[in-house]
Formats: sequence, C-alpha cells, structure tokens
Amino acid sequence: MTGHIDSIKTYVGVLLALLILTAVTTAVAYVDLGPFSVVVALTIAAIKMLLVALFFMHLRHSNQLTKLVVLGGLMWLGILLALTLSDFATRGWLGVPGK
Amino acid sequence: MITTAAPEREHYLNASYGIKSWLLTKDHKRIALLYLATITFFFFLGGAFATLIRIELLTPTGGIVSSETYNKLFTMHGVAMVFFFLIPAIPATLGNFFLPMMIGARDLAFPRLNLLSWYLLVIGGLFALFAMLAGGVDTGWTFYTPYSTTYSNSWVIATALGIFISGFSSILTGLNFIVTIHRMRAPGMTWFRLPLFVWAHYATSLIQVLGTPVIAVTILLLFCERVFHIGIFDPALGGDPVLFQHLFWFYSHPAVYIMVLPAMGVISELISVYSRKPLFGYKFIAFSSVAIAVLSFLVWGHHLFVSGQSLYAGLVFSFLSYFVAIPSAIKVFNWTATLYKGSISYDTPMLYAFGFIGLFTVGGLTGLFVAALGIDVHVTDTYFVIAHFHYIMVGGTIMAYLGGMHYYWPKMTGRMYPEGWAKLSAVVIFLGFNLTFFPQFILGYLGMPRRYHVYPEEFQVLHVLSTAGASVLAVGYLMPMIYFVWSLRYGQLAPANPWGATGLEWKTASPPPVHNFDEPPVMTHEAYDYSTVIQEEIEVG
Amino acid sequence: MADHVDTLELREQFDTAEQQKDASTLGMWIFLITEVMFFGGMFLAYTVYRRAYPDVFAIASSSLNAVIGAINTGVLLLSSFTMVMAVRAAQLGQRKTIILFLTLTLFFGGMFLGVKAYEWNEKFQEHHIPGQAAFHLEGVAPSEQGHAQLFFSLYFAMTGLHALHMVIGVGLLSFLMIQAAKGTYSATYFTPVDVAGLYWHFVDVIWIFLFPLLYLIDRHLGKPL
Amino acid sequence: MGSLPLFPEQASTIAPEVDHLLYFLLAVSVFFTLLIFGAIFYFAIRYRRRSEHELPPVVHGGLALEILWTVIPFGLTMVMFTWGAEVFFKESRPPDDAIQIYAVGKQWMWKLEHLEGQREINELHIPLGRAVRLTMTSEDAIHSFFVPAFRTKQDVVPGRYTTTWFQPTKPGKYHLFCAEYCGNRHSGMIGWVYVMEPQDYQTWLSGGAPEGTLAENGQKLFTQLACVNCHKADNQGRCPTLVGLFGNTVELTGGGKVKADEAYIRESILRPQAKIVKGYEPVMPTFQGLVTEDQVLQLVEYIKSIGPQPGTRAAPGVRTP
Repeated sequence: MTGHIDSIKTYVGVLLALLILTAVTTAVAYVDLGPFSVVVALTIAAIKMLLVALFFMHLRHSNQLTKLVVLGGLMWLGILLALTLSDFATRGWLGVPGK
Repeated sequence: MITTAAPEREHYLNASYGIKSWLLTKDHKRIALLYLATITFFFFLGGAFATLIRIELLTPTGGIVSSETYNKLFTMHGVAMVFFFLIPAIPATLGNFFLPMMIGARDLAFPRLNLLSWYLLVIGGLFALFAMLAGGVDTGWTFYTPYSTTYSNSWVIATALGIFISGFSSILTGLNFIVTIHRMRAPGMTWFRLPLFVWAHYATSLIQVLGTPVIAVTILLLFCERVFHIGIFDPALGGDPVLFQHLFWFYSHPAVYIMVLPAMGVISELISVYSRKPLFGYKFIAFSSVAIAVLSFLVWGHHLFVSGQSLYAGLVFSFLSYFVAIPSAIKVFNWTATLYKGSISYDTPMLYAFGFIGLFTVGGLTGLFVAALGIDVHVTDTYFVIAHFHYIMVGGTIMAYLGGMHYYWPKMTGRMYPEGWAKLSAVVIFLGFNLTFFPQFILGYLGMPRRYHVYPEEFQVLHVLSTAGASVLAVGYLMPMIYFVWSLRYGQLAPANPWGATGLEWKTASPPPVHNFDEPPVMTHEAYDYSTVIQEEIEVG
Repeated sequence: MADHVDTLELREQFDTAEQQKDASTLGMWIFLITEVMFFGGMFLAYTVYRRAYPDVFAIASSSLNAVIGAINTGVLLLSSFTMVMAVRAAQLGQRKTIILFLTLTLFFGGMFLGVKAYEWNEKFQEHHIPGQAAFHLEGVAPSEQGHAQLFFSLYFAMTGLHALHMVIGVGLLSFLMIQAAKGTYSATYFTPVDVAGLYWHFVDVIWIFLFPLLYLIDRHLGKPL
Repeated sequence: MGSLPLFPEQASTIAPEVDHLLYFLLAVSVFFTLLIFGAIFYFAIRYRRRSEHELPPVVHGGLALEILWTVIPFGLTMVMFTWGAEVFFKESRPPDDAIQIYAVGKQWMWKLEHLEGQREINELHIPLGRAVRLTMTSEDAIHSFFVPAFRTKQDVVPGRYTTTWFQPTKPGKYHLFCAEYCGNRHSGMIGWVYVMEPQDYQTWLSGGAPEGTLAENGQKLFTQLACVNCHKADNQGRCPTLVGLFGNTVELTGGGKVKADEAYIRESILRPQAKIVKGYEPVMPTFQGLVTEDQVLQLVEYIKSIGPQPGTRAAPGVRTP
C-alpha cells in the first residue's frame, strides 16, 4: 500500500471522468427513458463510486482483506434492500388485503 | 485494593492505583473489569424489574401496579437486559480481557477506542437510567411505531438516545476485535490454532459491525418523527409502520446472535478443558459460528409473519430461518461428541456448560416451532415466544456467562472461587430457570398474550409456578455475587493454570502482568493439545 | 520485560509500523462499512416510498434545483481530488503541499456546505419543510401532501446526515492541518492523513448516490427546473 | 385458583391442522432433547475423570458424523417448513362464501360492525359452521386480533386493511385478545367471540340492540376517540380538562377570549389549530373526516352534560372520565 504512489496525471484523469459523468447523469435525467432512467442513473453513480474507490481510495493497491471488506459491506446493503423489498414487492399478490 | 499475600509481584491490578488509573486506563484487562461492574449493575436492575413483573402476574387482576407502571416495567426490563447486559456481557468482559491474551497480543488494536467504547456504554446507560427514574418508557423494548412516535407520552426519546449511544459502543468493540484478530496474532497462531472463543467473537464482531448501524439510523428516524413530526413511519402521511419493523428486526434478530455466539465460544472452551480433549470437529464449530453470523441477516422476517408482511415474504423468511438453525445444531452435536471418551471433571464451569447445552437445545428446538408459519400465527406475541427467547438468553447466554466467569475468575483476580457454593448456585439456577420458563411454553400455546398484566383466571396456576421459579432463580443469581466478592479477600490463591487448559492466556501468571506476557509468546502446537499441558504438570509435580 | 516504547509511529501494542498502518487502514474501512449500513437504512426507506408514490416523488424532486445540485456535486468531487493530492503529498513527505491541498479540500468542503445551506433556506421559503403545518407542495393534491412530506422528510434526513458527516470531516481535516503544520507527518508516518482521506472520499461516494436519487427523479416530466 | 387447562380448545377448522403440525414438532423436539440430555449424562458419568493426569485419546472428528447431523436436521427442517407453509396458505386465504364483518381496532377496544348494521364492542356473534372473514384496520396504534381457540392472529395496522378468517366448529364463548402491545390498557382490550347455533344467530341478528341516549353515545365516543387520553378529568393530561367547561369563557394564547359554547367545541374538534387555550401546545389532531356531524353533536351533548350543573351531579348514567 505505501509503496505505490500514483501519478498526478492519473488523479486528474479520474477527476475529469467524474465531472463528465456528473454532467452526463444530469443531462440524461431530462431524457424520457421510462423505467430505464433509474437504471442509467444508478449505473453512472456506480461507475463514479468505482472510480473514487479504486483510484482515490487506493483500493487498487489494497490487500485482499480490504477488498473483501468493501465487497461484504455492499453485499449486506443488498441483503437489506432485497429481502425487505421481497415483502413490499409481493404485497397484494394473494389478492387478500394485508397478505 | 486487592493485595496478594505472596511477595509483591507486579500485575495489572497493583501496577497503579487511584481513580485515574481506572477511568483513564488503556489496559484491555482493566477496561474489561469496568465493563463487568457496569453490566452487573444493569443485570440486577433488569432483574429487579423482572421480579416486579413476576410478582404482579401472581394474580389475574394484578393489583400491585397499575397497567401504566406494568407497561413501563416490562419495557425497562427489556431495554436494561438486552441493550445494557446481554449485548455487552461476554464480548465486553471476557472478550475484552482474554481475546488479546488468547492470540498472544499485548492489547487490542485500538486501546483508546476500547476505553471510548466503555464510556459510550456508560453514557448510553445514564440516558436510559435517567429515563427510568424520570418516569419510565412504556413502548416495549421494540419501540413499534406509531405507538412509540405518536401515542406514547413517556420518556421514549431519552431511552432511544441511550440505546443509540450504547450502540456505538457495540460497533466500536466489534471493529476493535476484527482488526485485532486479523492483524495482531502472535507468531505461529494460525487461524486454525485459534481458540474457538476467538472464532465465536470474530463472528459476533461481524454482526455488531454490519447490523448495529441499521438500528442506529432507525432510532434516529424514530427520534425525528417523534420530535420534529417528520413522519417516515407515520401512517397519516402515507408512511408504513411495517417498514419500521423491517429496519428494527434487521438488526435485532442478528442481535440475538450477538448475545448467544460469545456464549457458544465460552462453551467450546469449557467442554474442551473439562473433558481434556480437543473439540470434535474444530473446523465445523469454527465455520458454523461464521455461518450463523452470515445467515442471521437473512431471517428477520420471521418476526413479521402476522404483522402485515406479505405471504410470499413470509415463505422466504420461514425457509431461510430453517437454514440458520442448522449451524446451531452442528455445534450442539459436536460439543456432545467431544464428551465421548473424554476425561470429564465436574467443576462448576462444566456444570454450567452442561446446563447450557441442555437449555440451548430446548431453546433452539422451540425456535423451529416459531419458524413454522402455521404455528407462529398462533404463538407469536404470546408467552410461547417469551419462553423461547428466555431459554436461549437466560438458559444459554447467562449460563455460559456465569460458566465463563467462574472459569476465568482465577486468571482475572488471582483467587479461586469457593467450589461448593458455586456448584450449589449452578444447580439452583438450573432448577429455578426451568421452573420459571417451562410453564410459559404451556401458557403461550394456551394463548396467553405477552405484555399483559391482567389475564383470564384459568392461566393463574401456571403463572404462580413461573413466579415461584423466578424467586428461586433470583436466589441463584445472588449467590455468585456474594461468594465472588468474598473470594477477592479470602479465596485460595490461584495458580497460573488451575484447570490444565492449553490456551496462551494460561501460560502467563494469575493475575497477568500489565503487558500480558513476560516474553512475547509463540504458538507452537495445535489448538487444545493437552499433551503439552500434562507434560508440564508432571514436570512441576 | 522489554518495555514497549509508545510513540506515534509505533504504539506499544504493535510490533512493527507496517502492522500499525495496516490495522488503522483496516479499522477505517470497517468503519466505512458501518457507515454504508447506516445510510443504507435511509436508502431502504427511500426505495420503499419511491416505489409506493412515484409521481409525488417526481414532482417533489423537480422542486429541487438540479443545476445547483450538479455544481455542488462537482465541488465535492473537486474536494475529493484535492484530498487525494494531499495524501499523495503526505506519502512524499512534502509538508507544504499537504497544507496547500488540505486547505483547498477544506475550502471546497465549506463551499459545498454553503450551497447546501442556501438550498435548505430556499426550501424553507417555499414551505417545503416537512412536519410544519404550513407545508405545501404545488401541483400535488391535498390528500397527497402527506406523501410529499415523506419525500422531504427523507431529503432532509439524508442530506442532513450527509452534511453532518461533512462537518465532522471538516473538523478532522482542520486537526490534520494543525498536525501537518507542526511537521508531525513524514514519508514514514502519514497514516492519519491517509485514513482521513478514506473517510472524506466515502462521504463523497454517499453524495454521488444521493444526488441522482434525490434531485434527478423523472426530470423529463418537464416540471419547472 | 380455578381450573388448570393445559391445551387450548379446538374450535375452528384450522385448529386441528395447526395442532397436528405442533405434535410433529413436539415429537422431533422431545426426541432430540432426550438424545442430547441422554448422551451428556451417559458420557459425563461413563468418562468421568479418574486420575489427575489422565490424558484421553485424541479424537479430532469424523466427516461421516458431521454430514449425518447436517443432512438429517436439514431434511427435518424442510418438512417443517413445507408443512408450516401449507397451513399458512390455508390460514391466509378466506373462502369466497365467507360472512364479511368489519373490525376496527382502537385504543383499547374492538369495534365490530356487521353488514346488517349491528355494531358490537369487544364482542362478536357469529354462526356455527359458516366461514367468517374479518377485514380490519386500526384508528391509532397497531393492534392484533387474536382468538386462541381458533389459532388465528392478525395484526391490525393503521392506514391499511388486513384480513383474518375462521370457520367455527364448536358453539361456545371464546377469548378474544389484542396481541400487539398498544399502550396503557392493552391487556384490557379483550373480549369474547360467541359461536351460536345458526337459528339463534338469526334471531340475535334481527333483534339489534337500541341506540343509547345522545350523551351516552357521546360519552362512549369521547372514550372511543381517546379524547379521555388527553382531556383528563384531573387536568393532568396534555390538554385542558372539559369538566365544567361548557358556558365559561376561555383565554386563548395570544390574548383574546371566547365563550365555550357549542360552536367553539365543534370548531375545536374539527379545526383544533384554530384556537389554542393559553398555556397548551397545539398537539390535538384534527377529527375532520373522522367524525360524522351527528357524532360531533353527541360529543357536544356529552361535554354539556359534564359542564357546570347548578347543584346536581353529572347526568345519571354518565361516568365522569
């Protein structure tokens, strides 16, 4: 981790990419993509997250354990969202109020 | 302060004196004793509330306290026991004290963070204590909305803030443990040479770190809704109270594993030492701890089967709930198999271990009842569920906690506890416990709802039995308080390894020096290799 | 017993500086995961209620100024850039450069909070503060005002907590500035700067998700900018 | 002490099915409890430590055993899951020909409204042999409609409808409990379900209880709407007491006085934020849309009845709150 020091050029490149993506996601929001607008917005946000995490937070040079910790955290957030939505998304399927 | 009759050998207790040496200590051993004092206070506070509840339930009309006071009693019993005793109990005392020693480290990775964790628990405890003294809170320890945000006019905010602050104590302890286990193991201490106590605390820390923040944000949203009327869960604004239950139980079910996993770690140690045998299926027990930590996050919906959750979500959660039962079964079978062909001694900690396995088995099996959708509809929110989780919390965690306290008392204080009295109190606790909670299974299936202080007359006999059991249990819990304090002054001097155990923590003096080891330890043998210990004992003669 | 020296570079409980650095970095990453779960609870509430009341959420989202939001996101990304430059300077032991970039990071962080305060004040003028009797969102039926309040409850909860984390970050960075000025950090010991950088970038990542989710819901419906 | 029942009555079609599943689970649990307790006692005695330095043979484990006590418990749990799910499906889907009854849970009473107009509080009369479907909601906190003899329970959530159903198989009187903690008199929110022979049910249905006087209805409404919660007689609640209010003048925050006449009381019920009594917080929720006009009249009548009476006690039959 301490050994590798990235060049300024890398950081500037990442910054520009992030700014461009911000502009893109704002612009895209004004285009009617129907249900896909959420998907696009979240994908762009995910890309920006990866850029910040890998380059600015030096995840690229980090050891396996740190990567596992990050992956685990995101997976747990996924568990919270997915299993709770398994309730809200399936309400009313039985056709009986409240079930 | 405690002085040993032997020539003055410096150890962590007499290394320094005075209030500052305790309140500003960075020594994980002293912080463990600070935690011990704090949680013992809350244990007896919660116990007092429980005694009042049991007395109130002696008669169907329950004339001793008003319904408002009764509601506050069971709420404060729940809050004090869950958040200020059970969750910190084993990790904060035995974990803090022995985890660094077991892996051969001088201290935890972040000693100051460890002291901060204790202060957070104390500050949180003071908030909750203030709420109790100022008038109490009557929402149940579950704080379900909209009652807790709109209809309760009791000290909800003060208690919620207390739990919010003490939650960070749990998060930071978990973080401290994970980093310590990963980064500070002595040379030779590979993962599979770690004592199973450490594996159990590793799994517990995973839950503490991944689960507790969700209850923190849930309490924050409850605070905003109650104080600023911004309604996240307010049905009048279109919010959904069931969402609160999802967020609450996402943490609170894994929290029950925060309470029981460390107990399993203690039991693994006790079973192995007192049958002088390595545990049967070491890897299976170790990985079942981690499996419990992971699976415990997938099952919380079994608390919501009748709460308005959709049927299909009920199916998903019931199915996953049966998965989390399997690792617990594996552990119980492996413990029992360890006894086979062992050399079993009946010291007090082993009695507690036997008690734990028996009662935890009953608790775990009744968990299969409440996980079955068909039966849970009838038994949820009744005394059946109360009996189920008390079998695991009291029959499991508290038995293991007492077992661990007796097992490690010589190492912590340099004094032996009185064996006779200790055995007696273990038996009294086992009998009192069963008399208190087994009748509640029957009461529950009969339909006695929980949190009732007035009940139909036909339930009275079972309630009287339960109250009788509670008084026996109370006596059982008071006895250790007495003889432990007594032993500090008059107890036999404890040798470095009174039980012939194999852990690194037994390879240093009792009580241990400030930096745990005189020379940095190296782990040379497999976990639980008793041949090395017997060799030493024979040489020492 | 070799008494253990207890210096900043090597605390008494550690054996090597490398071990101490790894421990601190791992500790901060685990703390950031607790923060992911902390904000996760609110993202869950957002997801549930946006699913339940998509139209009201779209109208409410359009009442926010997307351009200011985008600029503010840019400012925060810039502060992330200057932060990573400060960490790089710390790795190279350039004391002056650390102070320069920390100042820039604080400046951009302060700017972000300033814009945030302005946006909230604007919300206050437009009576979009949830929980107030005067709450009213145009273009939404009276019976739906409650749902609009849900959006703004989430808006203020999430941006409020994010701003609180920014303030904590500003506090951290100011402390680092003082230490850097005193020459505490060198090429061999710069862990606090690195760890504070991780925290700052995390707060930026949270905003990277908050911005599209709160500001950009179905903007194509042509509501006022 | 009274009787000591150890098992609840089976009074609905679903009850035996739940109990059969219970017997299966009990059998499995007793088996494993005896297995574990037996093994512990046997091993503890058979392999007790005989000498101080005894070193037992080292046994590290056996894969076969591990697989055995993973697969068997897993198989058993899957049976429990599927059987439990099947019973749950039956408990969740009411038959189409069921009698529809509405239930409203309120802080601390069950209001049951039959389609034929009968309104019952804490009591439910239903015919034997016919499925009954309850569509329920709550007016305040979460409650839970629980009839142990029918093995049915369903939370009652404010802002939403939830459903429970049962088909009684035995005439008689069965406990009704509120199973979700809902505040002060949660343990008082109980009642009875009367299962009657079909012809008795018909006669009961046509009889219909006469409505009480306006004040009595108002007083009942006063408790029902939980006004008693805040407007306590001894002035301890968060709101002003209404005893002796009617006809007097009231000081408002921000100066100004008003006579507490019918108009003032009606306005305070429907638009409580309009006039706030000095020294009190505007915490009262609006009842706009919650109470019908005639109910407002009942309330007004009731408040009149507890107003200042020259020398007489409160109107007969009306308990002060």
